[in-house]
Amino acid sequence: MTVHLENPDWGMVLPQLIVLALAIVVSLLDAFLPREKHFTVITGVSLVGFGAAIVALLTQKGETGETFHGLFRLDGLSIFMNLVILIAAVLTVLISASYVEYLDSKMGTGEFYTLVTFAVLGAMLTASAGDMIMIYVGIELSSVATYILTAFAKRRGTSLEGGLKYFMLGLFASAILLYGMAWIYGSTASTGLDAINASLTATLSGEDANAGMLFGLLLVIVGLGFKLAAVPFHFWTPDAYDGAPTPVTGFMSVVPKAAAVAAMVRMMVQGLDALSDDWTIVLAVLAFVTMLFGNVVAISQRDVKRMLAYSSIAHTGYMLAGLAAVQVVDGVANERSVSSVLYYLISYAFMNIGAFAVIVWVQHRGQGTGLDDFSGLASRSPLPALAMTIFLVSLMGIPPTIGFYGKYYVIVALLDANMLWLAISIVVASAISAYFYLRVVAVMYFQEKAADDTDRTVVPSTLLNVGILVMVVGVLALGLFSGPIINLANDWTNLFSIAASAAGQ
Amino acid sequence: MADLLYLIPLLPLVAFVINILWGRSTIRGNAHWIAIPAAVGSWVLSIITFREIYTDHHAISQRLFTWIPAGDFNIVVSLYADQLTAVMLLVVTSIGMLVCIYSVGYMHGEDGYYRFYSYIPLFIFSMLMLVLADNLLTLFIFWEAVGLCSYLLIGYYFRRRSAGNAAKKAFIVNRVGDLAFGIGIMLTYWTFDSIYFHGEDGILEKAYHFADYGISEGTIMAIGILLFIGACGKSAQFPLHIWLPDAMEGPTPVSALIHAATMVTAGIYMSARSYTIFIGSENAMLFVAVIGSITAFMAASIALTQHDIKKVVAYSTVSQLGYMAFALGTGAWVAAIFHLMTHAFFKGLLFLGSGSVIHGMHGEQDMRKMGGLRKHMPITFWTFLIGSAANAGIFPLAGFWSKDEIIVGAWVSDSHYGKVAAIIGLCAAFLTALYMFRLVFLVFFGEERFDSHVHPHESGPWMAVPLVILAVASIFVGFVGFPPEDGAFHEFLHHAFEHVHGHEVSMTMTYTFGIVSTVVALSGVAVAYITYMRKAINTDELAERFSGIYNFLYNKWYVDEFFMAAVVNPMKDIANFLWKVVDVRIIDGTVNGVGTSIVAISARLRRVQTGSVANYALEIGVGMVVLLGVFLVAFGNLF
Amino acid sequence: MSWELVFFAVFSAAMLLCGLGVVAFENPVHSAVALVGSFINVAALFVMLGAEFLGVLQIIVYTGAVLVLVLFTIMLIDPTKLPEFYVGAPLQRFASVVVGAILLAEIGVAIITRTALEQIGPHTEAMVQQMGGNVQAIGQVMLSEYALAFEIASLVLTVGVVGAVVIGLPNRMVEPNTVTMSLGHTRGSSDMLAAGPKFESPMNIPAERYTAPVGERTVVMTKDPDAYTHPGETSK
Amino acid sequence: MDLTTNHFLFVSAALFVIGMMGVLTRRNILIIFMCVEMMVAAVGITLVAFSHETATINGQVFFLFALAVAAAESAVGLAIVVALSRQGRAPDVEEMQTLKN
Repeated sequence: MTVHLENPDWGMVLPQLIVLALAIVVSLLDAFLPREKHFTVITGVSLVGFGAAIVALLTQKGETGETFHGLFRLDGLSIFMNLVILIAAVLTVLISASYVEYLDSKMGTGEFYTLVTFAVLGAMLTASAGDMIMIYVGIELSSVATYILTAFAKRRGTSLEGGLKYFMLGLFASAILLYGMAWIYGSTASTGLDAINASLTATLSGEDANAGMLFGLLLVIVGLGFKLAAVPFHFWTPDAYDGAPTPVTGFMSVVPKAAAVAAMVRMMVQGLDALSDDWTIVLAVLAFVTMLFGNVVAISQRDVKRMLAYSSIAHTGYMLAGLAAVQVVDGVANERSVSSVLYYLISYAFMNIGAFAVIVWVQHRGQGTGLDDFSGLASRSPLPALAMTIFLVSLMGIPPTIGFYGKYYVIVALLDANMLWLAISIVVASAISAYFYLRVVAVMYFQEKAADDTDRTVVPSTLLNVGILVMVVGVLALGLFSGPIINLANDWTNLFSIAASAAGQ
Repeated sequence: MADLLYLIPLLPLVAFVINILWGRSTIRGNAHWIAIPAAVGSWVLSIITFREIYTDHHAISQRLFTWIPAGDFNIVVSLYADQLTAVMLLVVTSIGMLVCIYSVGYMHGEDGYYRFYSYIPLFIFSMLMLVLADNLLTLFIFWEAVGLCSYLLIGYYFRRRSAGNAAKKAFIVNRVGDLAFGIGIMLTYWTFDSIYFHGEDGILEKAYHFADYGISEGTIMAIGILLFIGACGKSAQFPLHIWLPDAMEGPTPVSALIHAATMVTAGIYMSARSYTIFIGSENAMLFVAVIGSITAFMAASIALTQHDIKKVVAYSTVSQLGYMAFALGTGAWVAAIFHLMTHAFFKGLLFLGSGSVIHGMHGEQDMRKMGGLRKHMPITFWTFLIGSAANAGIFPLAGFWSKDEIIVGAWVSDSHYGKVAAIIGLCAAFLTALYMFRLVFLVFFGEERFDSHVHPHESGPWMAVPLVILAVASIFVGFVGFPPEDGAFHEFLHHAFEHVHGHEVSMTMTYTFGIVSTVVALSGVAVAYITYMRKAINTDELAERFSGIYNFLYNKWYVDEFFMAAVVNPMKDIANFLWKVVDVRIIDGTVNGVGTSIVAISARLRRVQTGSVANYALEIGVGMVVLLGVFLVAFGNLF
Repeated sequence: MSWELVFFAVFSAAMLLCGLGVVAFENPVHSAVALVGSFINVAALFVMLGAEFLGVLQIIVYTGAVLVLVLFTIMLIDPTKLPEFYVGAPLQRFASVVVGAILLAEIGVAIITRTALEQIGPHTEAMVQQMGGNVQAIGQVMLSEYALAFEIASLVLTVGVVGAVVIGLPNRMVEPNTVTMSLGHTRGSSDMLAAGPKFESPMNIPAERYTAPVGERTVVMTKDPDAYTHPGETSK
Repeated sequence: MDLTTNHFLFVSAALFVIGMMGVLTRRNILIIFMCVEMMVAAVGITLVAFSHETATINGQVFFLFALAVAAAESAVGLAIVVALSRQGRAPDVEEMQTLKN
């Protein structure tokens, strides 16, 4: 018996290697650099590192392949997902630098960026996974780092509380996910996604799935649904989002969610597409419940941060709806479904991190996150108010912002899949969401703030301002130029070609 | 140059963004230093584009990006510049640039100076995009955008109630036209399966060979009429012209740019752009011609009786737009565009000139309180005189060439209506000369009728220079159309109308009509001279004797009143009914009910989030168990 | 009835009983000891299934390392502050039992109706013996096929260590002359709570704010007493 | 009666449910950690049983990774408990109810 040690194709993992190197460099800098240089150097290094990873990623565009014995895959899906994750990472660095340095009990910059980088790395690896074990380990890497980030402002009781809730329920959900994966393994005798698919296709050959497979499938949906914050597995979301330092909230609303979406696509579309008749319905039902619940409960929130937490639950619903539109027939999936989810993710990254960035901006002025803290913002500082308006309008899904295009593509995908009812419920849910998004806008523009509670510029926020500007431009421009992005997203279908070519050999 | 086409609209857009963002806080009084370079840059680029199209004889198109790439309906945003567009580009950027410069003097010290210099570049951008659009949808979007700019600028003095009302009126009347236009676009897409103008499968080709595609002539007619109703709204054709005179509430430079030279010609441009649709249906052509000639005559007759200097010029604009429309309707496509171009210059000049008068008179607009201004503002007087003569069609100024060509074109056209239209055109030409010179004589000659404390003064160089430039242009721009029917302009533009088969016009006919229209125009001037300089005819007495006609004209043919009685009041009654009964009782009740119940549900549902981790875990567990139970039973082969 | 079945019955009964003990014992130390018992039996089951390496690992990692850590932590905590036994609401307990029973039934259904895959893999017992035993077999697969996952698992451990340091250590980042700033994170968002904090802050500091130059790294404090949950660091 | 994989699966399910009930009912954060570890161990039995049944080693490797991840998570969890005790708060989930609704 010989051991098969192949030399992996390091070029494929270059972006991930860069991010890993960044994590190591940042933690070393944290240890050896004088404290007063942390802010500039570590922030700069992080930006450069993530930028380099994006560049490395873009050179891979259009390539496919797998390495590390099929554990790591390079295909359209992984490239797009990694791009979204890295963009979200850059935006997070932009909005969190001054917050971490000066606000909220003064957190350690180096540790913060180390954890952010590890969370990003975990999400990226999940997106590139070709094996259930990789998905599990990657998603846990991203989750563990995010648990800690949530509790990062540990001297504030609410931060620790949010982190603890997220952590404990996360452990619970991980166990469920693991149980589901165990059952899938038991039904197919394999952990590799392509092998699972091949085995399932061979076993089923037109028959209905047996209870064992369904059991594993449903438990995996529960476990990943938790990471995605799908109703009824969303309970950690409002509390953790509320308690976490605001830049972390922006971060965790995108990166771990992107990781979970990637895992969902990998597991469902790539691994279990033989069962797609079953899971499309499960996901459609979850999507329906999620979008309505999130939007309805968001109405009664008085705290903007918490309101956005519920709104992010609702957005999970839209993404799940896009995923539910996959109908894999004879190995050909509805191309637009996953593309629409991918596009939605990138739009969501810009508009949601943007909205949190404005909250961070308000906090930089010594204000809180309640609705009252936003009253009269437009007269005091019109530009942040305008930016917030743009982000909220985009979250609402009104043209010409990027959010509109996101919903538009999801709805088109649903119509292609003959799921009119879900498309209609997206429209209805968006209409409900206007209620609470517009309330923030109304408060900013039409309410006056009590005179004694004036703003104070207490800390410099140049990088934050740059970040908000970038996101405003992104929200306004990426929608109009959605063509190239959707083309890039359409590449996801080449994830099937790897298995096909492997089978052909 | 083909690669730089996008820069033409981009420059004003950038200027708009800069001014709207930082205008109030930092730029303030220097806003024009952002807008003017942008306008000049666009102008220079337009000239380069024009040159390239002129030398190469082919259109330039630049594909920007795919806007919505969803399935079969995918919209590519691309810019397209052919000969017609090139002419429009030149007109828009030239007038836009001059108005930007002029407004530095005119708008000096106004509140919201930056606002003015944000909206004007925004308008220029939208207008440029409108003429560069290669499909109906993009055109429609920017059609609405220019409407929006117009709305914003009419309501510029938003503290004045009448300005707000005028803005609303313009918006609503335009809506009526846009409704028809929108239906027309949908019908176009439905019929031709395309919204692009050009190319093998474009609207123009398909409409020209409509019979080959199994499209009935009735459909073509319907599309043509719908599109032209849209054009009526924007280009102020009877009976949708009523908003344009009211739009004079806006600042005068705005009137010059938007409500005389560019935006109002968008309807003419759009009709010319989709000319094969009109060629396909004689009835649609007849419709256009009738509407156009009615407008030309009616507006000219109304202009005779108005006292407000801007109203006279505004009705003159409506009248000239009517000329363009009946030129379109009688198949004189090139002549229509030719008149569009010359009109832009001399009407821009007239508006800016009257703006200069108003500025010099400290805001007075009533001609009865002017007089003898010739001595006080010589530059304004001379330039205004040139503009008036051009408008009246006096040889050899710009207006003469284009107007003469329209009348000849109408006379020789195939349609029977053409000869009628030509005669109406001649009558309107007489009236034009009459009211234009009435204006000149009342304002610049005779005794000084203004109050003693008003001291008219000549405007500064910011305003005077554009006037002089436009005056020079008004003198010479007509010569690009010389010799008539065969000038450089026609040579250039007929490429854009390749499916048009021109009529041979004999030299004799050209000379005949040239002489006739000169005589008509001069007689109009003469009558004006006799009446208003010599006072040989007492106008008040005349008005009293023919009080019926006078009142009819003075009240603008009662079009507004007609709309009031026939449309607005019944609509109000219906709306009241709908509001009080249907809306408040039924719809509001339902909507509010749904709204309150959602809020109530929300308040209940939020209590699920108890804050206790144990509860959360239990809820997740219940969710899991239910999910498992339902789907294992539903999909598993258990039973 | 084979001896195997007897062993299985004994081990699994012990395991489940100990597991129930973990849930039921009032004293956390007792629970921890019961967990040790449960895990030892889990390890025995692993050995029965031919996974000797995992059996050993289960004992070393869990009973050896993690549980000792847990016990340390339990000892660290002031025993007077140990929480009550069960969550307050009886409904919660009742519902939990019902949910557990239904879940067990569902898993049972899944187990009974599943289709078993018989011995399709390469690692039959004979094959494993030929490779030199279970440890060799796992080692080969883990370090060749799953090398990347192995590396990532090490990263997860690294993050765990970093996290433990970040959260567990006292606030080393705070200079003694710094004023803590909190940004008005509300405690929940219900209207009732917006009026004030739910539980008293250890130091009863009124809502107040100072500004100070940033260069000297003394920052601002604001309205939320929630920030002062850690006495001793908040005074100037 | 022979010993089959299903026996192990049943036992594993029972342990999983017991662990879950602990998570749902106990207040002490440390006990909840222990219960989660018990759930993971239950999944381990399932994995190893399937590994045995199908004669593939992947299940055992999978559990190895799950073990490593669980160890890392327990470190974080214990650190959170320590941080709580530093603030003078008990490791009690019922006290963590300031964030709600």
